[in-house]
Amino acid sequence: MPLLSVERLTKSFGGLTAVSNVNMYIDKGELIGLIGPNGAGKTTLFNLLTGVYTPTTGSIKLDLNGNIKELGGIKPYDVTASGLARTFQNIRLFKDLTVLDNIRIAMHKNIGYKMPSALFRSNKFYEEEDRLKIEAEKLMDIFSLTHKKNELAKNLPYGEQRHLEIVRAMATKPVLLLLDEPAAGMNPNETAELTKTIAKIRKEFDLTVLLIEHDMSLVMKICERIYVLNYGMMIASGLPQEVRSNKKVIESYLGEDLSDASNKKS
Amino acid sequence: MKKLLSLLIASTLIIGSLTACSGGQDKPSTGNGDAKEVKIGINYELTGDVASYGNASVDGILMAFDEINAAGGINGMQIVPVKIDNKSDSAEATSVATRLMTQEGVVASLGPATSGNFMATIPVAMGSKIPVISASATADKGVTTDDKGNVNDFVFRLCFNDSFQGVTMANFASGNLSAKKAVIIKDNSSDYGKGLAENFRATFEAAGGTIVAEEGYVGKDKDFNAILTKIKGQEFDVIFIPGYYQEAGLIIKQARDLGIKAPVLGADGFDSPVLLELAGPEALNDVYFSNHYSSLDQDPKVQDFIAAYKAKNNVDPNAFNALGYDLGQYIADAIKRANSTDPVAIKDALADTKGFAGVTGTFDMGEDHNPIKSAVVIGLENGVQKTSVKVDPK
Amino acid sequence: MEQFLQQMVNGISLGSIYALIALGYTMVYGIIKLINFAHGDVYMIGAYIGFAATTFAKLGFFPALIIAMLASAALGILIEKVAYKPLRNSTKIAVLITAIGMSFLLEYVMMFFVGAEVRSYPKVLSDASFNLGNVVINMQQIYIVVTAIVLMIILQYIINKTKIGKAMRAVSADKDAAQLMGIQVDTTISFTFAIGSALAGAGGVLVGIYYNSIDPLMGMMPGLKAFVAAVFGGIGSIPGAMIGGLSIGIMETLVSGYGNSMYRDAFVFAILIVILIIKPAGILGKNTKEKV
Amino acid sequence: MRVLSKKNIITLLLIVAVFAVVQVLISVKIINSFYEITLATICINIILAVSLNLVTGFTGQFSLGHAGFMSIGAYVCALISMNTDSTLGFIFGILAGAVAAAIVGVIIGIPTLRLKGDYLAIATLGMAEIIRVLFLNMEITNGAAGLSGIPRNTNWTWLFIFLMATIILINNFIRSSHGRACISIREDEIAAESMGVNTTKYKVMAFALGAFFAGIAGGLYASYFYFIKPNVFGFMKSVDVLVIVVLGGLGSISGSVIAAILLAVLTTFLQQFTEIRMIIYALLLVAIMLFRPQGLLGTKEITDMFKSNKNTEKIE
Repeated sequence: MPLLSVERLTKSFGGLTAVSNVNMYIDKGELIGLIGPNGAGKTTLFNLLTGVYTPTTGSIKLDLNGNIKELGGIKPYDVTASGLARTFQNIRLFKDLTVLDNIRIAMHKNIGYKMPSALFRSNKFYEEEDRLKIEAEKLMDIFSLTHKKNELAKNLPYGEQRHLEIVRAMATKPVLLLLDEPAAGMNPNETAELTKTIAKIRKEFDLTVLLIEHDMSLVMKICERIYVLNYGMMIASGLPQEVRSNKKVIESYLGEDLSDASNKKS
Repeated sequence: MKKLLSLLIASTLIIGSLTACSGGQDKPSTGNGDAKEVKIGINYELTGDVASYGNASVDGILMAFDEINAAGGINGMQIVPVKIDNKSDSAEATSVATRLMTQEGVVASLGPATSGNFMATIPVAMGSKIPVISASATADKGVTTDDKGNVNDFVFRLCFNDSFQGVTMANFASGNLSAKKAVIIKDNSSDYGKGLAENFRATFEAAGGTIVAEEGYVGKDKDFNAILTKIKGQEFDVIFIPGYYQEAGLIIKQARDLGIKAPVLGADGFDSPVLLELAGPEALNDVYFSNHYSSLDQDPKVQDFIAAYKAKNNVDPNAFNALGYDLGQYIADAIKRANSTDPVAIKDALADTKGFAGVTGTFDMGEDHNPIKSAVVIGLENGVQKTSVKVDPK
Repeated sequence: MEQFLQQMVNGISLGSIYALIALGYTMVYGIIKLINFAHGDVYMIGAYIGFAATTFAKLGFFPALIIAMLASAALGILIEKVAYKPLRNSTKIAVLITAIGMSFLLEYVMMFFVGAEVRSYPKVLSDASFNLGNVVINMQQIYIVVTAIVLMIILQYIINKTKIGKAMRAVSADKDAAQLMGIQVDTTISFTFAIGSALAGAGGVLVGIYYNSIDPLMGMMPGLKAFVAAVFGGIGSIPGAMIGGLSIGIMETLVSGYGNSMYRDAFVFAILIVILIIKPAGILGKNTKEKV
Repeated sequence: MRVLSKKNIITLLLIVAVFAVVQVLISVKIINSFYEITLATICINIILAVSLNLVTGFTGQFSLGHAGFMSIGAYVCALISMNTDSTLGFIFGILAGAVAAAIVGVIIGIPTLRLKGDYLAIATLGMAEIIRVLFLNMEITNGAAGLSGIPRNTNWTWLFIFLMATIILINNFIRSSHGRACISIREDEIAAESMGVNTTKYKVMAFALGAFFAGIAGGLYASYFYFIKPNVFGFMKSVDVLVIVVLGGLGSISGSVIAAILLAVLTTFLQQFTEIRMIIYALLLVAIMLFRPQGLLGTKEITDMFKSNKNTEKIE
């Protein structure tokens, strides 16, 4: 069984069906792209996977070494605890907190002391806080954010904010990382940097990644398989080159030549 | 970091307390001094929920002080009132009392107007050995005596307690009006309403009557139609409204509008010209309430006070004004008799009062620091006092 | 049955007053998302202006009502300009504290000038009552209900059919976008305050006449209850405020009439909490979920 | 025990020193009984403000019902210590009151904390009103007449102990993983949930902890001021506390401490302006919000200011 299998997933808001009967799977270790034009339902699908929305029908199953868990309809923090972590399309950092605190908050679920220890500062509290700090610094090292650990998140440059979102998601120790338009608003240099980063974390943390992109250059370049969503329906899936030549996909992108589209920067 | 935090807390605490201190370096000069003036504290509800009672009482007190000062003061000393607002808050009343006694050097403190706030000042008075007197704290327990029944030496009041008025009106209902069934509509947000209601119920039931309904409202309510409609469907002979004129006036008006004709009974909380303004003359028939005095009383003291108050304020006085006025006279009288500004001597003079003739009646101060005075039950006809029945204390 | 009908009459007239105040609350909240705690005090000031107009200037009901509404509208604009406008980009809680401060200010300035004692209105409207069966209806109750309904209809018309109404809806939906579309946001907000405050002023005069009793702290509890009514009906919705006001009035009456009058306020607040939990947007409000 | 680090021991010594200094000032009557009352008011208000700050300032949950929790603590403590008039009875009463308040906090928090912003504020206001009406109608609380003759088993020592306990424990909480989880809810609830923070749990935890300390403040109040009645714990009391928190800065413990002291000094000072004190108070409130809407310290602690100075020095 794949790591994540989505079956007949549907979400309607009142009369509007935002995601309709979607099937997909992700195997362990893969890097999957999810593309589609604006308003195709990509973010809704993400929100369903991460527990922000409750599915109308359908199921989302996570298989952790044979231990199968249904994710549909459970709370976002339970989804995160099960091993999914995400970033947001419009950055949602804890703006008025430091880089270090942003990361430490994401490590919260792995903390090894209880409230009384916190109130009365037991030895366990100090040990765990030390461990947390070391782990956080390790993560910051990887993303070369260490020198900014006491900066407020809102004071970081845009590209670093995007990076920090990924680091923060990594801090929850996920098995599957969901990135929502990580390259949005980035210049080519920053995008190239990001591409490297994604490759690096995959290798270092043995991670599975699902990536949403509106624009396809990044996706085509690094993804192993691609799903294409339009009007809430999965219209195509397969290897990048298969998707690229798929008629439905081309139509959904208004007949644009996809090689053109992939050169454009949004 | 934590160190600095606590250092800061520490220093601000100290600075805070020191700045508070620096404000009051003027020495508390309890009494004596150069004997040209005597400071009397006024600790009243001038803002907040019950500001109208506090302000009315202070009006009366200051009127008395002005008269006394104009007439040459007490044994040649001018009275200097030290007026501080307690925001209708009991903790603030404690703080104000402490300030008056330790800071301002008053020889006695008047008020607060309501029982709860007055009670909050009692431990301060007992500790500082400076008398406190209220003209309107009516609660039975915990005012002039503590919970074990011992008299609080430095605490006095000029008004009836709740049980006297509650009992008086219950007896009036079952005796004079031959009522068998009564409805109580009480001010559930004041200790006054609660105390009166309890005593009325006990006495009325002991006399063989039944309370068919007990309803409640909270101060500043304006719409009583719901509870009145509810009781309209029941049979009863009288309505007892333990509460103040501000709501009682509206209750009476709305009751009469709904066609409820039963006699309405109340206590000294009814005594205000505002009652007539709110209810209108047509509604104020068959309304009886216990009070300290009646405006029908031809005693020149009463008539002079009413005339003087009216000349000054352009309205008739209410019970708080009259009681406040007497309170001012009473403390001045005690200081005069003590011939001293020593609070303990004043306390003794207060306790040893015989035949003090005030607007609100002539009284002796009882052993338990409650005045021994008779009440009058006033009957209204078209809003005007028409009858008065004197009720002596047992 | 008669008693029930009588209670409904009581409830509707009480509810109409809550509705009048709630209308102003809901408009202001709808447009700048502020619980305008000073709103209840504008209602109080309106009552005093009406009092002055009828008592000292010896004016009749309608002139007094108009004067009170105009003066309240001016006061509303003034409060908005002085206290709320400079804080438009501050945190919600700072604005709320300012609103509470304004509320104290109005209450205690009035208390300073007119004293804490209650005042009563001269009789400017007939208080004759007539009987329908055994149900007593007071003419003044009819005035109140009719005034509330008429004002609500006028308001509904202004909001839905006029240009300024359209501007109000636009600003309420998205202030920045409205600005970009050439709507004068400041003027629109001022106008909203003016209308809301005028309604509160009208409420004050009606209450003064109906209950014949006004005092400087009279706005506190009705202000809170009216806000409850606005939330109950669905904040930002004009018919919602009307329904909310009537519902709260009727509920209070029924609790006093058939339950225990001492738990009346507790019951109202309990209902509010239950409504908020099961339908947070109120009866007629729209549920909006934050976009992720 | 790492809690006994050198830094913490110095802190402790400083705290003891402050206590001793004030104690000496009290015993030589430089702080007379009037200032002692002001001091008590300050201590109680700080406890209230710091505990509300945990809920509103740090966790971002807007509460207008803090007086409700205070009243639970006050009544429970008053009733217990009236029946067992001893220091032990008092301590037990305070703790029982605090626990009762915390339990009510959990019961009320679970359903209402799903609400946001103004709606939560109104719901908590309603809840405090309900508590007040219950106390007004209960036999054991003596209704509107209130409870009088509550033995005064508290003094500067106890006030200071509870004050310091509150500040230190809440400070410890804020600076733990649990506290950071609460802060993340204030910053961005959706992001916090997605980072694995069980938002409901931490909101309720902050609410209950806030209620617990409000209960302690209530117990101290009842014990210090001899007398309590339901009307003391009305809407105005909640507003007073909120004003302290906002004035000091949402999310700043030292801000709450400073604001509580400033306001107490101001109130004391204004007592002599009987007729216009509330007008001045209201004007100040509006003026402060107009000129400094983020409060005196914003989200900073006073210690942060020293720290940032030091940092810049190093860089230079």
